[in-house]
Amino acid sequence: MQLFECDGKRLLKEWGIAVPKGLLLTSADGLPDALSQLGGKAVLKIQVPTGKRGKAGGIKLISNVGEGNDFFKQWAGKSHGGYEVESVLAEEPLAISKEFYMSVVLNAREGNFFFIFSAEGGVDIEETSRQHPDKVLKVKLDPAACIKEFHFRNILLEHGYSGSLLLSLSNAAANLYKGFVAANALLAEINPLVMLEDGTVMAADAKIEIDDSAKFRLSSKNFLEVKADELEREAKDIGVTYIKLDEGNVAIIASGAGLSMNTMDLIYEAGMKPANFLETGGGITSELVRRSVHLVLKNESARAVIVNLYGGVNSLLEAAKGIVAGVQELKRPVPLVVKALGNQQEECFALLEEHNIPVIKSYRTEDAVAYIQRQLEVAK
Amino acid sequence: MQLFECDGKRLLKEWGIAVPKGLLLTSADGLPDALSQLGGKAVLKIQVPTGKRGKAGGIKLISNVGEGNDFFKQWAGKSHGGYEVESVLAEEPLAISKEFYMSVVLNAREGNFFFIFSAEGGVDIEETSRQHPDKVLKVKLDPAACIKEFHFRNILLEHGYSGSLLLSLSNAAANLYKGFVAANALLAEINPLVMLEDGTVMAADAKIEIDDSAKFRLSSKNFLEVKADELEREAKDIGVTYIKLDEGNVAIIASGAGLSMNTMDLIYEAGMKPANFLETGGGITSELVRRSVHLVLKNESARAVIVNLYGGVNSLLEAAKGIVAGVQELKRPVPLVVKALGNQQEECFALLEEHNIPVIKSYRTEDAVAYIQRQLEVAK
Amino acid sequence: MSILLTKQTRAIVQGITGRIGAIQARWMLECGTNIVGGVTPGGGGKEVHGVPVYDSVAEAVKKQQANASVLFVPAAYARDAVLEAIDAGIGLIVCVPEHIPVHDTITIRRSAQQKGAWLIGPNTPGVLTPGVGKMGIMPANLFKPGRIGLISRSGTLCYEVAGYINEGGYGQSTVIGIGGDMVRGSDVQNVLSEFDQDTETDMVVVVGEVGGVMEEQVAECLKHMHKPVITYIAGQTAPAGKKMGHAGAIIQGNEGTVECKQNALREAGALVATRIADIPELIGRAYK
Amino acid sequence: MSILLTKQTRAIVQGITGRIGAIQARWMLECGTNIVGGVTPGGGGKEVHGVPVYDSVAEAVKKQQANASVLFVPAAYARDAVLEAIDAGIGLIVCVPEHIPVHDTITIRRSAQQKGAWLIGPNTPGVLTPGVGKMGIMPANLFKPGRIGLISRSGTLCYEVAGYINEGGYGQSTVIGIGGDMVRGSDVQNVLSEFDQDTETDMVVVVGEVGGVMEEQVAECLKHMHKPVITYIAGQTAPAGKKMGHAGAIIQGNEGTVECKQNALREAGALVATRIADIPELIGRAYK
Repeated sequence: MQLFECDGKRLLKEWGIAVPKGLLLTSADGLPDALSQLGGKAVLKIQVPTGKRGKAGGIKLISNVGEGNDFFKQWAGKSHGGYEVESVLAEEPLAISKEFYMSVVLNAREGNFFFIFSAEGGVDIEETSRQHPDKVLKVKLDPAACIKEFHFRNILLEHGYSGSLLLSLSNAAANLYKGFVAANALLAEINPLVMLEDGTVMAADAKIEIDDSAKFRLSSKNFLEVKADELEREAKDIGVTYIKLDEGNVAIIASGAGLSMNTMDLIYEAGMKPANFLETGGGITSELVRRSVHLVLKNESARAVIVNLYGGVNSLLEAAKGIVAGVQELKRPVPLVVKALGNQQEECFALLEEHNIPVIKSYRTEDAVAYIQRQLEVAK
Repeated sequence: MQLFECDGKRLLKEWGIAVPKGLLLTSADGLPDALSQLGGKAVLKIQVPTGKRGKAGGIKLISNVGEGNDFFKQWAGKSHGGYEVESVLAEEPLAISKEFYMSVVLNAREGNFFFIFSAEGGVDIEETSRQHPDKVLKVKLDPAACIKEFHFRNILLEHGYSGSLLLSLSNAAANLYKGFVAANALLAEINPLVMLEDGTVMAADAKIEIDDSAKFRLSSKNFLEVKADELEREAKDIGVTYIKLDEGNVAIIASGAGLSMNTMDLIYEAGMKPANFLETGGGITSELVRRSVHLVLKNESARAVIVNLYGGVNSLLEAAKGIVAGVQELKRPVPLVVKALGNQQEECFALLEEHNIPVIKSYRTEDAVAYIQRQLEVAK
Repeated sequence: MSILLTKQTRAIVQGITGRIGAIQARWMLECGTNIVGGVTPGGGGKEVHGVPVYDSVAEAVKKQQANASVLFVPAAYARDAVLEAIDAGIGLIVCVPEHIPVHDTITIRRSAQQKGAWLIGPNTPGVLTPGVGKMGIMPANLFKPGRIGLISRSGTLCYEVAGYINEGGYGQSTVIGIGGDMVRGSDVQNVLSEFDQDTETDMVVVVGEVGGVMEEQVAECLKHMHKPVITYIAGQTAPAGKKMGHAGAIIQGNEGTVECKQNALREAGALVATRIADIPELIGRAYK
Repeated sequence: MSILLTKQTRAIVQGITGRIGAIQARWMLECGTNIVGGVTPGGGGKEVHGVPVYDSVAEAVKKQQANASVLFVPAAYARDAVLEAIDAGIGLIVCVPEHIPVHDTITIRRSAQQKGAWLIGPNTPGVLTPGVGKMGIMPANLFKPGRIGLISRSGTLCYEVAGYINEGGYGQSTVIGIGGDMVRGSDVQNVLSEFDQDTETDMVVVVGEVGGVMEEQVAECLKHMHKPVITYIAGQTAPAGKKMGHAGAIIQGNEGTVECKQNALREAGALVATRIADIPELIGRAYK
């Protein structure tokens, strides 16, 4: 889960890293108060969990309410990067004398962390890293080590920093690392980390990604979330992973991410297009499957369904019951084929056949795809 | 700092260990409300940071306000173990089916911790440990290890526990250990830890000692403190360690604990008695010494003063200035001798001699003691 | 011989008294797995399908000389359960649960490395050696004894691949679900190296996915392998930026695409199957 | 030769730009100590009494081959400063500050043990080798070169004892303030063992106090000592239950009394001085 800038900055502040004074606004009504609290001028920043807001005009310095109203009007009902703009962060303008880049990020390959720092902030760090690898400091941090501020001081010393700037940077780094670990973050990036004209070091932006699986540890925090659309909300309610794909005609219900992707690949290969992708996860119940059948057909473009299951943790009989119930309730009958192997597969086959639902009794997803292809051709 | 039972239980609760429902009362006025909140009956316990309250009648089960009033009357203005009784904890009575002893304590000898557990609770654990060492489980915990609940489960399993009681005990142990470390405690003792008739495991008492040097980490907690007497408050204000001794006639001002004790030993050896013991600590200023001279003479029995200093961190000239100022202001002149060696000792000697204050210019504390002894004999 | 799960394995089930733990214990027993005990704190003294339950892993090790453990515990408790197994000296730990926080995985991975234990998972269907047994949730009836090592990020996809391998007249020496998360307990290189040294394995099939770096790691270690490696990677048509069911299956920028991975593998000398159905033919070619 | 602080010592001062650190650095320099640098984070590039200041201990080690450090930092920062010195490979760390939380002392003690560093203190007057130098706050003029090792819990008391030793015509090889807190960075047994192996030390005087277990530890290790050990313990008349200035000096129940300690030491074969003034005579007796 990618946090919104305002929430990321709230975390940074808790971790002991300075952030600009700011207020979150959901409408232009708050502008007069914000301007007076921030000293007459403010930087307005649209709040969406993605980047490149500056280029899109989503960040603007205003010096009066009128300019602020214009900004709100400009963004009313608009989206950026696929996210609807619902709030705006108003911040004190900063007298910046230097920009840096600083982040702590998961190194999935080795199961440890990277501390990344660059004297060039506000830029695309991956780009800088490719073009000028010498300008980007990237140090591995051992998760089993007890990492203290002096470790960061030594790292930054070797990188040429000294004096009070060294202290401010190593303090920010130590706090960022400590917070990153405590919050179970996948990424904690400050880009840019700025030095103001008075020497203060401050986070001018915050990009923090929290591990969804660790949310239970942060339940007390109240983070802004992207409004889910109706189908995503329903999928969450059922307890499945649902991904909408572009304008396809075949809906996929599959157990396991790999098998789902393989099914998708085979549908494309057969010249069809998947409409969506519903992964059941490990805990199949008949109710979960019944609701899944309905959910995948809510995509209007879907004309057929492939159900592709293996019964490992799952009982296939439960799945069959759910399929039967789902199909019986369909208002818009479409071709549906089931491929299922594993626990209680014979009972599953029997029940489906009893209700005239076609079953592929092999491990060949291709056969299920071919069956659907024939059905769709017949239907033309 | 030894916490009062009510504060100890507050900590235990924060750490995830169940404690009885309770209210702190400072007068009998709160009794009706307490009795109604606690279900009609209550156990009243005087709050003093020491033990053996039961034998002294400081713990009583009451079933009505009258009995409670009697308890408050009985303890009004009284002390227990040298501490004035200023508050009473009213707790729900417990239906206890079994009592245990559990603690985590600093093992100063090896610089690690002991987890101590016994199936016999509510008793003097040191006594049990001496008489029946087999009944007391004492396990060392390595401060560098990451100790988890399963470690305590394994310890208690080997000690013969199983089932849900094993779970409750190991959970309490893990929480106690975690809390002990987080609070920088020297001792965290639950005696007794009780199992109620419904199987719940709960702390019926709490004896927690916090490291005074680590108080800055717990500044947000608001712990009850023993009311310091006037001289102790003044010593704290000056920034020195002051210990009143029994009815002696010689006051001691010395730098360093060992030297202070040695001075005390030599005064006894010479047939005199020390009145008190003021240890200046490392940061001597003239003002600190001036006030110290006044403070030690506030003990009415004090008839003479020995000032015994070494100038390591301290400047002896500063000390001399303070002594001179202190002596000049004395309303009740008494014999005073200074023994001082170290930094700026010559300047110190010169200043004192200028003001006719006797100085022993050697390392022999005995000489200073002998000087005072002669002065006191002359004065008789 | 086979790898990790062998005839010497004495396995326990952590979380055996839970609903899923109990069912899976039965299925593991039914296919012959040598389950010597179960562990549920507070459940000591019980029996599940005739298997004795202990209060701690250390107790099961002491009383049953257990040397392997498979976990069915809620994600929030998995870290401490794995640490308990590592602490008790268990040499093979199969961590089935999904949705374990990545930071927890990092902790247990590091701890296993320090103690020299094999940690398989998290988010794994487990480890299965046809004819010997299984630790995890793989349906045993989908596999056949044979001389092909099989490593997969995805559980269900590996079942599908096993079907094709069986159809081709081959079977599996050991099947390893290496885990679907971003960070895994064991590196694929080490598992490949075990297969390379195993006298009952002739070659290895690796089933990958979009996202992550496992396939790149396979490519990097191929120069040390003596046996052929055949790969298949799912998700050729996966859109960028979307998490495809597995936490590890996400394409970021140009990284993690199937094409990238296939190129790296081809260059390193792997036999690359673009369709699962091609795998048996590649096995045949490797045998020539 | 002497112990810990020798002619090979290249010392740095952590906290050298502070008020006390700067004064003490001067006094250490004045008595000949080989101070090669100071460390104050953010103070790199400065000079204090001609001594170069660095931003970190690692930098001082790199640029000055420092191998010892004496700390004058506030108690709340002492733990991390000691950990920094240990991490940088410093072999002798003298931690002067008092009022360091005991849990912090436990942490740094454990870390020093793991890395094989000597940690002296906390709450110590330091280490002094007459004629070579001092790391800490002991007034150098109170000591004389000689062949008596001196270990003391109390700073000022050890100065007094040194006076009597000097008066007796003897002097000190090295003087160690082992620390006045409940928990110490180094065990007295290890310091005694160093003196036992030191060719320039003939015997050791140990100055103890009421409370704690240091004196009992001395008694326990005497059987391994080849050289005579003379002891004096302050606080014979200390009342029970009161903390006598030092955090470690408190008598609990019957434990920690001077009598207990003296008995244990006598039984173990130590020469026990009941008065400081008796120490020179006991030294003379030990030489016979």
